[in-house]
Amino acid sequence: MKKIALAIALAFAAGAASTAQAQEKSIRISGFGAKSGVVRSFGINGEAAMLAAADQINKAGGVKLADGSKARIVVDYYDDRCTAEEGISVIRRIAGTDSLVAVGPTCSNVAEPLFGILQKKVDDKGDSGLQMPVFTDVAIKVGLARISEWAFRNVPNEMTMYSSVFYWLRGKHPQAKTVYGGVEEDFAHSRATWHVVMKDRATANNYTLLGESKWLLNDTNFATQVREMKKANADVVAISAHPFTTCGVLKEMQRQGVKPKVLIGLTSSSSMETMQGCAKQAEGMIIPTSYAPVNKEAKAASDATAKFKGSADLHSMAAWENMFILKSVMEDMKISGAKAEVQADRRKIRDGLAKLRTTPGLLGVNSRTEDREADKPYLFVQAKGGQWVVIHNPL
Amino acid sequence: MDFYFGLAQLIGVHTLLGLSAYVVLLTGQVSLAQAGFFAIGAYVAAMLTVLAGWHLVPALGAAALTGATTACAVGFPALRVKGLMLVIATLAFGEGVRLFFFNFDYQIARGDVKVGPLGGEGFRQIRFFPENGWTTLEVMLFIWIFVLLVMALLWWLDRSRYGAVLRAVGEDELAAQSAGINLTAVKVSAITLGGAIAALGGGLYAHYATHIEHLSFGILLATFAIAYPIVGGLASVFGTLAAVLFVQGFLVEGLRDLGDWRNLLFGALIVLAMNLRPRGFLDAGNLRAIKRLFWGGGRGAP
Amino acid sequence: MALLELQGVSRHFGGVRAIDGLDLEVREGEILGLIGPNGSGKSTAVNVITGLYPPSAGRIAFDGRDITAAATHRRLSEGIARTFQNIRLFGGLTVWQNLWVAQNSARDRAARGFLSRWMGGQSGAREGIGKLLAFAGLAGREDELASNLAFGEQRRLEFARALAAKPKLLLLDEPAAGMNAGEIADLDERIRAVRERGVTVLLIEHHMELVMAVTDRVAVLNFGQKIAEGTPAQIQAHSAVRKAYLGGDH
Amino acid sequence: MLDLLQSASDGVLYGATYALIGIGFTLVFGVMHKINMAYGAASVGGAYLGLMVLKLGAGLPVPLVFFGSFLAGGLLGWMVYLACFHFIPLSSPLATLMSTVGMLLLIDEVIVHTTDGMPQNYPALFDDVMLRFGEFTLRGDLLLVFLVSVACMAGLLALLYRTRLGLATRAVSQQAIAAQLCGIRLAQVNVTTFVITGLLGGIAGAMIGAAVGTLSPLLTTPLTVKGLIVTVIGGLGSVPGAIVAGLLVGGFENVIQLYRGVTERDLYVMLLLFAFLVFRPGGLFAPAGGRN
Repeated sequence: MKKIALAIALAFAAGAASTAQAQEKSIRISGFGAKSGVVRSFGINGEAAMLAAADQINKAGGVKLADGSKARIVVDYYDDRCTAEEGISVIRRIAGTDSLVAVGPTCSNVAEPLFGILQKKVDDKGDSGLQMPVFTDVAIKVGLARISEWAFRNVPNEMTMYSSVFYWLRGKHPQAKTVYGGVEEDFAHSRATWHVVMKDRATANNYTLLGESKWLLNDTNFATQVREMKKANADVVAISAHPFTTCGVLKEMQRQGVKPKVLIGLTSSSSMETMQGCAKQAEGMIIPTSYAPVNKEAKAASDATAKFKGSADLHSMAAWENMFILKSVMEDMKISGAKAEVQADRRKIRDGLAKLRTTPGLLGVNSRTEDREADKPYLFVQAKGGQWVVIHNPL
Repeated sequence: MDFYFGLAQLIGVHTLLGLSAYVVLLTGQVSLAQAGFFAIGAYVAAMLTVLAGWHLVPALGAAALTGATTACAVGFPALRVKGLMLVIATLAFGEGVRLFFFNFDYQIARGDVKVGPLGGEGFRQIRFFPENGWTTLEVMLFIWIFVLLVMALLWWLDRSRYGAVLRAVGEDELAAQSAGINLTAVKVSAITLGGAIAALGGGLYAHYATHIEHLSFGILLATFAIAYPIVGGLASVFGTLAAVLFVQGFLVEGLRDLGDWRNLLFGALIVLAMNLRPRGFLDAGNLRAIKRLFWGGGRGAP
Repeated sequence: MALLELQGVSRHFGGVRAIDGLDLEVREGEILGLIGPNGSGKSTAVNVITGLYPPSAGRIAFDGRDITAAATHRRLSEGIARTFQNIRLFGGLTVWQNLWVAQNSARDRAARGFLSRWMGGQSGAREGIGKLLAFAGLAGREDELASNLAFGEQRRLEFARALAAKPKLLLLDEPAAGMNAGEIADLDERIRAVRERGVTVLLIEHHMELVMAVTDRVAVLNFGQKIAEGTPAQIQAHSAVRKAYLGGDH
Repeated sequence: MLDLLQSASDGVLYGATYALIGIGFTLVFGVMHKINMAYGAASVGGAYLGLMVLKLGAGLPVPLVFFGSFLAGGLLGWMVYLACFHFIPLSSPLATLMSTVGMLLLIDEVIVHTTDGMPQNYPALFDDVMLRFGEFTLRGDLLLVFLVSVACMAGLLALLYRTRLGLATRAVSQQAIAAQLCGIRLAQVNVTTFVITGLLGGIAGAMIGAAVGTLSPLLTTPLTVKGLIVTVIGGLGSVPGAIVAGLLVGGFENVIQLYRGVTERDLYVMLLLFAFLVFRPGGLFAPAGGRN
């Protein structure tokens, strides 16, 4: 027991030391998300993008504070293992440091409870929820920021994106009239995206819905579902699932010879994971995304992130954008940057974020909504020869 | 400081979960159903505070009662089997509960939003604590009042004849039967008590997390429930507490700054702990040593 | 008067008839020896009497009541206690606790309320257990874990545990196995002392000297059936018994 | 009717993977009376290690990947034995239960770290073959999985009943102490059992990888659960029982899915298990001796 006690003490001491190594004027931004488990790549890429963005800001002189001096941005990143409990512990831990704002989490199932422990309405004295601005980069399930006035998100608006996808398809494939859905039923994000977003947007664009097949996050046998899909013989098949089951379903579709005219995928599947798992079967799949290296700025961000051993995708580039948005908010709101003023600075950042109606983004201007969500420019990518290729850019 | 209070809340909730498995383990039964009772408690307590507007305390009471009733009803058929069969049977029950909540919708309109559990989307906005202005410290104290009450209850039970009988059944069922002990009654009572404690923990968890969904109550949680008393040792309730501190305080939070190493060490250290201390951190031997340390050579209770 | 009565009791395991139509009577206050070669069905008889195996056929009565279908723990509170051939103590419990958990007699149940019997501390039981400890020669060892006792002490503790239930009938399943001469003499005394207190004893034993010395009557089993019954002297002279033990040549 | 038949046959073929995992659980249980919770994870780990063959030489034939998985599975089986069983006294069943759970988490996390959690494409044989009988189809790759499982079972039974090693294993599983007195070295039999189940697990992992087409750490938990269910339904310690139960569970869940949907599927599998526990607690094939 003694040894363990010592180890615990050492571990905590190490934690304290790393947070205490403050340089001459610096401000802290904390990232958090999954860096373990099957969605580990989210955290790795998100952290790399934040570090790369901070590096770029610092090289350009840092953040200007209220007194006119400049401060460097220090980034730290916490792993929440994609669990609610750890997410809550991590945000409390971050709130206990001098960190001014938290960027995360990666998982929607962490974001829900996390936003739940934040204060619901600002200045509500009766609400003892945590008062810490959170600026989410990845967790994408629709409508989450509504939970708390301290929660902000810079994630693509799936409503707009899929609306546009189906609208675009109308013109591109006028003969396609029917839609069939496949949904990973037990995962918060994919489930909501099909039932709330895709279905609704498809019918709004005059598509006939022929049915839906459901499967679970860690299912491996999709024969029955694909058979249903085959029977429906729809022109468009929309799959709202993460890469692992997306690949499983695509492989089964190949076996059974299901070849819809158009294949649509879930936003988060437009990553390298799908290509690692089933590049051949994914060929031709169309996914709307809020990032692709289509312009100079976007390419530069991608290169900078690669230097920190992360890859650029719609998630990590949202983290990148967040850093620059936060920099300008901090300068506009004239934060003091002093350790004693942390809570006041956090409030300023929150108010600054709430006021924003537009923010600069890698693909162009992001607009921001009343309920603290973003409406980001997007483009459509298609799987071609193991790469995601931009096939339509509505900008 | 709030961070440590929050961590203490979580440790408290997990201690209740571990203690619920501890009671059942004393009778020699490995139950993976504790996550199921935990989930039942979480949903019942949350529905009572959010949908019915109850105060948390009676809601927790109702949760514990529901947990106990379910456990008692499950105990009779499940305890017909033992060993590995029981492990699988209880695992199946726990998964059954999870899948029930996966399919469970019960929403009512509250203003322009709907509240209540919604199948796979989970149950959002269980905000009894913040809405009533409880600080993190107050919530922590509230949770720990329950933890200490349960620990005291179990500590006292351990000194009662009932506690000795539980352990006797765990040692040798045949001999216990022949010594006049009604095995069914003892095992069912233990799992009922365990069900109540787990459901109490679940009720607190729901309000700690503010959002619950079926995926939070899976096999991993059930495994953690039995891991605490096994890693900590069955000699005393403090073993479970020690193991929760080790797992949640050290492996999860303490090692956070090790980054990637933390996750690798998690499994490896559990393997190592079981190799070094197969009977858990606190066994009868070092418990005596600790007693001697505190109370001098005198033997404790007669 | 018969305290325990077996009428035509059989117990089959698959095709094996471990006991087959056994009639046996244990009279109140006596010490009855039950002997027989290995595999003759002695231990099965004990397990059927205590309810661990339900009989395949036949009827068991205890103290005038039919207990054929009663559960094991019920039979104990009715007054049938036992020891095991291979000692089965609660090794992780202390000596004291081993005796404490076994206090399940009907008298104990009647004397104390449910809560005080189960939830009460150790003080209520102190006096009775003190006597048992003294009887088993384990006074002063009460805080020792049962698994840490020496072999002879474990035998004595198990004996005391059976007595903790205040039985009317005590079944001793080969209590002398593995004991030396001195320990067997002690055991002899202890069995007699128990009978003095009014407990009837059914002694299953291989050790003939002990059986012949301590019992009032002896019953002999072979191939699951009773082949002889009588006083020790009668049994010693019985030809069928000699044949069963020594083979056909004598 | 065709739907039913099709669902059932799809499921039964896929159930071969459950059967393979079930055999591993049941064998370890038969010999040591212990559960090896890390078995499913080690099997998937073996399949991952088999992929190294592809990394080393791109043009190598697919069966070599399977063979690599097979060997790696044996190695992992040995490692699991050393880390989780060798140094823990036999009298602490709870400790080995927990140590194997720890091992499960460790293997999962090692996989996650080396692959960043990304699904990995796993090669299959005959994955483009579909046998067609009118509307009715059978997956060629699953047929292969099925045949391999049957071959594994046959090989295993031959090993158990035709070799000295098998004799020793069976002796230990029935009467460990008596077997020791006859000069059988318990530790050696135990470690051999783990290596053999590990090799089998490597095959299972490879077949699962081939059947799914993708490897992911997400595979381990459902495989472990299904494997345990199959073990119980088949009868603890019974190898043929595990096979039949694997196929049964595979077919059953697919048929339920057809009629009740995926969200209720697993609920019915649990009910099936309960039904077995209540009405036939010994399982399909209760092993001789009526062990519990």
